[in-house]
Amino acid sequence: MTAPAIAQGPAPLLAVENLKRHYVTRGFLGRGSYTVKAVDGISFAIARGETFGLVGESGSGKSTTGRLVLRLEEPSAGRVRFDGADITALPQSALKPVRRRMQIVFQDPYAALNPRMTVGDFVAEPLIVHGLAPARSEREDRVAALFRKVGLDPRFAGRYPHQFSGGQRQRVGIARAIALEPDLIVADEPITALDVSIQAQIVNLFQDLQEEHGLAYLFIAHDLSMVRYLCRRVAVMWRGRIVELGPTDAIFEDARHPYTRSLLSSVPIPDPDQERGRQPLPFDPDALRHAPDQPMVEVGAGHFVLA
Amino acid sequence: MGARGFFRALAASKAGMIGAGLVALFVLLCAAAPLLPVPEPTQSNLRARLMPPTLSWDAIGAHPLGTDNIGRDMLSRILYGGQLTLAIGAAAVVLGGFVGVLLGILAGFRGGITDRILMRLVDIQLAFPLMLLALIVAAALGPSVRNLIIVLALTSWTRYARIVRGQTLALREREFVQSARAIAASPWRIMTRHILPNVMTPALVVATLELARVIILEAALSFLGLGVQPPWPSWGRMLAEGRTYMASAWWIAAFPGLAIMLTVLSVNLLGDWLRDYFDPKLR
Amino acid sequence: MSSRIARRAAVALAAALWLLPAGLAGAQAQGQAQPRALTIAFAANVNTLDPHNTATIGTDMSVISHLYTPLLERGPDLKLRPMLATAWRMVDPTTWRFTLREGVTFANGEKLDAAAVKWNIERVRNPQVNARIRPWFRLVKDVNVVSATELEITTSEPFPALADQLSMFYLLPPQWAAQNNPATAVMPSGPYELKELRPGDRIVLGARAGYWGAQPAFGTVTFRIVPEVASRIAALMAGEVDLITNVPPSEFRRINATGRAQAGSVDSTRTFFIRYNNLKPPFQNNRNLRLALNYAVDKQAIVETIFGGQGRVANCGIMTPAYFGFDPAIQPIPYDPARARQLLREAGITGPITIDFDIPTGVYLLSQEVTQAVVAQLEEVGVRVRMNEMEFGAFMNRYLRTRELSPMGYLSLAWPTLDGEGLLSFYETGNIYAYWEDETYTNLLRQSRRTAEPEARQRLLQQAARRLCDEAPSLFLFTQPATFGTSNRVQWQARGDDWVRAWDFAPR
Amino acid sequence: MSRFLAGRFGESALAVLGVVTIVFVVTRLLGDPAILMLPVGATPEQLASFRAELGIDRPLFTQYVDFLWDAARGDFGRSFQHNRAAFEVVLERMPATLQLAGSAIALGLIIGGGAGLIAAMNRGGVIEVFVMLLALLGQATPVFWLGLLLILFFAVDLGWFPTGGGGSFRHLVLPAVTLATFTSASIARLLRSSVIDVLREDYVRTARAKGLMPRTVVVWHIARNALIPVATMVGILAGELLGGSVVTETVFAWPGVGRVIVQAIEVKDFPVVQAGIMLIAITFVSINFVVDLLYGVLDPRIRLR
Amino acid sequence: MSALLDVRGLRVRFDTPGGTVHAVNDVSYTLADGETLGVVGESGSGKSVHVLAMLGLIPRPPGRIEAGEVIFAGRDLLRLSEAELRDVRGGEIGIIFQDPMTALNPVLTVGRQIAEPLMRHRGLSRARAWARAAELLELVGIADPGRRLAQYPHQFSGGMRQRVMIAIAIACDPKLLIADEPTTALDVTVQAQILRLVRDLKARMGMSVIWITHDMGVVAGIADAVQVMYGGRIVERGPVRAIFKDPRNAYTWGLLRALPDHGRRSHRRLHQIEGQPPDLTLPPEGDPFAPRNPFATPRCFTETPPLVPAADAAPGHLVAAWYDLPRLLAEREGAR
Repeated sequence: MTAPAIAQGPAPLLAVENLKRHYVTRGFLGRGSYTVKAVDGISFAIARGETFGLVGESGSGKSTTGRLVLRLEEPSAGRVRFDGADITALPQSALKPVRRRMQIVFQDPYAALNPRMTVGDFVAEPLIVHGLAPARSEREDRVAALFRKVGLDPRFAGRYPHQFSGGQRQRVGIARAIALEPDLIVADEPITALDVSIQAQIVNLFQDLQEEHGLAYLFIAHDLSMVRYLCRRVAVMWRGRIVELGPTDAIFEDARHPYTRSLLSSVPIPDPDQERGRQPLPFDPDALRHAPDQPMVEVGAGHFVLA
Repeated sequence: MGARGFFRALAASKAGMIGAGLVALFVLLCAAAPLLPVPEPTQSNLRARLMPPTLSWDAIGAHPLGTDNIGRDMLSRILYGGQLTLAIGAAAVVLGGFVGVLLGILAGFRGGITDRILMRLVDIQLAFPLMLLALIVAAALGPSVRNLIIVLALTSWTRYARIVRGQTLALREREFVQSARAIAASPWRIMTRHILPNVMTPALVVATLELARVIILEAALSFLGLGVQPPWPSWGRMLAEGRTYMASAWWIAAFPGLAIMLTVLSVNLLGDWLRDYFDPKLR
Repeated sequence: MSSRIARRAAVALAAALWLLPAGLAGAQAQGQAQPRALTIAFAANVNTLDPHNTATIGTDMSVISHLYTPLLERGPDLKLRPMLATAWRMVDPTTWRFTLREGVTFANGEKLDAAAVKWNIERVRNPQVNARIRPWFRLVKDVNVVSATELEITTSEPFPALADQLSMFYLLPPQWAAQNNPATAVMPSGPYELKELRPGDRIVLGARAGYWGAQPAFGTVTFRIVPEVASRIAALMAGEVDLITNVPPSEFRRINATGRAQAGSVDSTRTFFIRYNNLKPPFQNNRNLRLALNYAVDKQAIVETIFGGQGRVANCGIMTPAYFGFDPAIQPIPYDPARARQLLREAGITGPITIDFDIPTGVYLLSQEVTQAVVAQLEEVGVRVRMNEMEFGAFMNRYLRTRELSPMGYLSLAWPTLDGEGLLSFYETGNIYAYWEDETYTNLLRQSRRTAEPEARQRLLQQAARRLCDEAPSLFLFTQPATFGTSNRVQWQARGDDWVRAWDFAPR
Repeated sequence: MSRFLAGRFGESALAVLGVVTIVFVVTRLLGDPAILMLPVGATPEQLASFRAELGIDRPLFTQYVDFLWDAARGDFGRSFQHNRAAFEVVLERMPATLQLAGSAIALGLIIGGGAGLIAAMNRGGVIEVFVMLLALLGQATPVFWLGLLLILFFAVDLGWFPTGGGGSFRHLVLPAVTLATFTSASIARLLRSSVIDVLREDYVRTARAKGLMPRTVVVWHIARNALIPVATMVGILAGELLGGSVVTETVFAWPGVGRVIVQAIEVKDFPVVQAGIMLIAITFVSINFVVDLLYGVLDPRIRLR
Repeated sequence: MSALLDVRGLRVRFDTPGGTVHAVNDVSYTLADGETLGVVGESGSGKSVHVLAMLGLIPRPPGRIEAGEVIFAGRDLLRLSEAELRDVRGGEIGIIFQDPMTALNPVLTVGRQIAEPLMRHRGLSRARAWARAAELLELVGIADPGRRLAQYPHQFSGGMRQRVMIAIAIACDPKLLIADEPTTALDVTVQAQILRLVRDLKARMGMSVIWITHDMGVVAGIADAVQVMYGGRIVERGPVRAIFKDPRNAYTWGLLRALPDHGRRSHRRLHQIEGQPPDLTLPPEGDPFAPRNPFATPRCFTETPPLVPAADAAPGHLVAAWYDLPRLLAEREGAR
């Protein structure tokens, strides 16, 4: 079993071991029930200050993975270790200290903010919940500082989300996520819904924050070029499994799994000279079957493939 | 959508404006009844019964809307009757709304067994023919304003509960609620700060539509003898009492009927406009 | 799920919904189309056709009277007249003898003779049968069949009103009744037979060949159930029905103006009053208060305005001239608010008081108008009244079952046999209806009961009525007019009691 | 499928049981039938023995258990008042009620459906304002008032229809129109907003982008989809019409179930109240069961998922 | 190549409670027969609205075409009656929309939805239309078309639905295919398949294509010419290579620079375009991009630049800018 091997970096901040999430779905008119294996036994580890990319297409289980790590969903099996402590079995009430150290930024900046709460209150909420700034004035100061940190004018704290553009809302979401000064942020497709001209702003913000606070990111995305730009290591998910995991350059230049290759060949390149005449590698999903307990094989330094 | 934007949008909508204006006018008029120069609504003069409406002020006692079947001033009864009708309607809507919103949020947020029990309750309530329920309750407890409010609220809570539950189910998956869980906010905090404010809008829309429905229902219950206790009037009761005279003294039934129709109409207009205003798809 | 099945089910459902009306359309409505047809509108449902299981004269009993034969019958003049019994007399204070008509049979040939009458009385008295009218025969001790046409009834104590009581007793065929349910099926001996029974809608009767008496003037009689008064008036004005009762006098002019119908009234035998609860304060031992309220209400104005001058003010009591024992000398208590206020002071009431008033809804003509007018007048003399309208069943429950009647309750009384003793017994000490305990009154009543001699009996009843007036255990209001509207096709001999019978009508 | 049906049936049965239990308890609070049924002048002893005959002097729980046991065997007791099986008393009124409710729904779908569609397709125009104002008025008119007005005008003044009673198609017209006024107003408003929702759907734009004739777009792409929420509404309206047409039944002397129950409540005829409400509840859940199945017809996503 | 489509001065407005949205402002361009035009822009740039407007597919009200002509095959689409326009839509012009999950009617079979335009425009009988629909399904690469025709959209995956949409759009052999962000909602592997399918179909059927997208990568692969839109205006237009290799508008340049370098991993900080997209209810005076443009000249803030041939550029390369981007870039390079 290589799961622990993959999950054991040098003193990882987050280690995920053989994590599973299965849903049992019942058809509308009781047409049998079937199990959806959203996440089906994955393992990885993230070091402090590292940006770890998780890529895959819709339905691959990458977002579920992010939610499982945060215990927003309960895993069916496997464990999540955070800073060495197993948090898988902790009751929700005992999670509070852990939640201070792990936060999430969502994809849709329109759905991620409470439309009935001022953005200032929204950013201040984690401080209140954790009793970090009991005095009102202190709290306001901290919220103002957070606003400045993410590039928002603190005078906007009294406004409601609909008065902001998509990029600004995403900044609000980030301000809330870093309010507790976490060690890890799960960024669940944080730039997908943004216009191209705004994406770069947010990505740069992520990088600045990482430099300043030593944050680790679990960066979930389907935009491979941005993942390549941001992440040191990448895992490729397909149908609930990690099919390939390794250093970014190894994955992009020496992909071993057919799915990874097909994926890489499908990404359009914004250069007519290169893009013209490029043929995406075909990939027949039905031809590929992984046994449930199939181990990953190390093919290079830290480069694993589900053979 | 601050208050200013709300009123600006209201002013821009003719229907919403008419609805809101009429509702405000009715409420004001009825509330101001004691200040207006009208006789007591219960003061009767048998010798001056069934007087037709008149604009002439030198007619006996001057009854602009005429007198009813035992000689009470119709205008006064319409104004005071409005107090009771609107108060009962508002109370029933608030009571039904409170229970419905509470249970709807609980069912939607807690899910599982809580949800199933509450939804079965809704089924039972819906399978209960409400007019008959009202009759039975009134026959068992006797008609009174309090019982009327309870009966009306009973028929109304399911509508809130269903809509609020649906909204809550959707909200529960919304990312800001997930985000609240991610910062370890308590379920109480999530329900009160994140879900409740976001279901209040649809609940408010339901409330306006329910207010209209409840006013109509009060009239029907009065017809079946389950209205408010005399001699204090409500529009429904006045309409029900006046039905015998519809052809011989039209004003006894026509004015309360008109009052009900106009109120229900304007509340509905307001409700429709609110729904459009709050509909994210239209904004 | 197969969509085809579901689709078909949907189509079938839709078709069924539309075929229903078509199916019912086959049953053509009867009514004015046929010559010599009579249509009568009832306000309430006819619940049973079993003459022993109903005491409701206005509907059930009226229909039954067309189908079955009684020993005797009360005519529109409110006098008894022979039916099956050609003669009857009191042999002694506890024995009655009836002579029966010969050769009367039911439609199935069963004889209606003395033995059949005895069987009928025994059916009612049998506790197993649980007949609704069993209380009527409480005093009957024995029934003897002297011959096929001769019958003797003995009672446990004098029962002067037995003949009157028997005028409401209709006779079933014994053998047929043993095998059929008389609630829904009919084996008639009367002038009509059942043609159609549509529960909740209408009952259609047809004249019966082979009836022993005269053939009725109307070949068809239809009773229609129309619960809403405004709809009844509309039906009359539209020419759909020939008789409606309980017409608000305010609508008289409108009905008369159609030229198709006319409205009118006769004095009824039903008197309205407000029952005080004399067993509790404030009315207990407080004659001044009881009288004060009697003075405070302008009964004349109520009769003149609300009833449009129909009916009459109650003569300080509950009897009308139709009753045996009526005393014309007793006069109504006049409207005198000053006297009322004075009496209130004498009653020791100086500050404002509030009295609860229970009012049954939906049963009495114009009860809302009357009670609200009364309450407004009581407020004029400084008595606040809290009105509790309740549905009639709830009212009766408080009145008789839980015995929690409020200090005041709106009520009316009539006694179908028109015997004053029966009517006055509602104030007798110990009667659950009474809410009053007065020894003098009760003694007078009991004395009358032991007296068979009519004049002495009448004197005693008049004395009791006088006592009732003096003590004023109720607020006496008025004798209700029996209002009605008839189509111009018929002439009705209007009557003061509730009976509605085809032979009281004549075609025009 | 069968598991779904069984589960759905169980839920429905539970709802009916809940309804009837509440009815059972509440009716026992109503009062005493004996007083109302025995003629005036009955003595307290006679009243007591009559109560014993009816079986209403026993402990409430015993009555309830017996009631459940009898009901399970299809016996709902004897009507105190009619002196025959209570279920029979109610059942014989059911066709009239179904006929009236069915006509009201059918009329409501035709008139309300048409009006709602027209209003939505003329969004912002005079027609929409006019139609929606009518619909609002339809919902704002107390039903007995409307009924009496219709009687006065169409039956008394014009003589086109009878004032009331059951029987022929002509008898049905006025009460059905009265009830349908509210139904069609509700349906018109719902369908309008439903159509407006559908109009915003991408597939309507697709249909128009295909250059289809407006009729095809309206019927197959708009109305078909807009009707789906109306199905639920019809289920609920049907429930309201079954028990809630008491007022219309009274005004038009229509011999429906509602009236027989109201009358039974008045005289405390418990078996009829119980049987009647049970019948209505069963009918209601059956209709909604059919509506659920109808969903499958209307919406293949549900049928085939 | 002759012009199939000639858009002149198209101006579209939306009247909303919040004010009038200036969605499309004086858009003019021509599309040659057989040309594939990539229209690029971010949300609110007017790239989708302008094509929907010319086909009469924007809701009116609140939408309104204030000015312009759209000459398609010799006729002005904006002057056609609704009935005439219906003959054009789905017949001569086929359209594919962005979200295949919502663009198909969920309650009708796929076969019916493909057959509809055939029956409508080609007057085919139902049976013939279904037969043709089966051929079309096969053409867009859906196996077992006979069975699939009887299925409903929810039984298809996203990519398959988009193929169905394409089958509908090409059913009547249109002269012009408009694809409104057809791959935005799809996964990249599916996107690649769809792109290839359209390329193949175009090669086989010879139609012109307008491909609307916000993804520069997609445009690079499919378009002959690219048109960049911002704030309801065309800010640059030209042959695909010219746009990518020699952008003359600062927005185009910024957009390309904001993408991470492809093909190799670099740690240069991403170029970011500061600020927010313009509020079209209050369109700024002058160049809409000026407030965000580091190269803006004072004139940019007062006067709207016309779309004119760029100096020293490839033929057909047009730009709307008051500044000379290559010179400014060179200066900046020099200053460093």
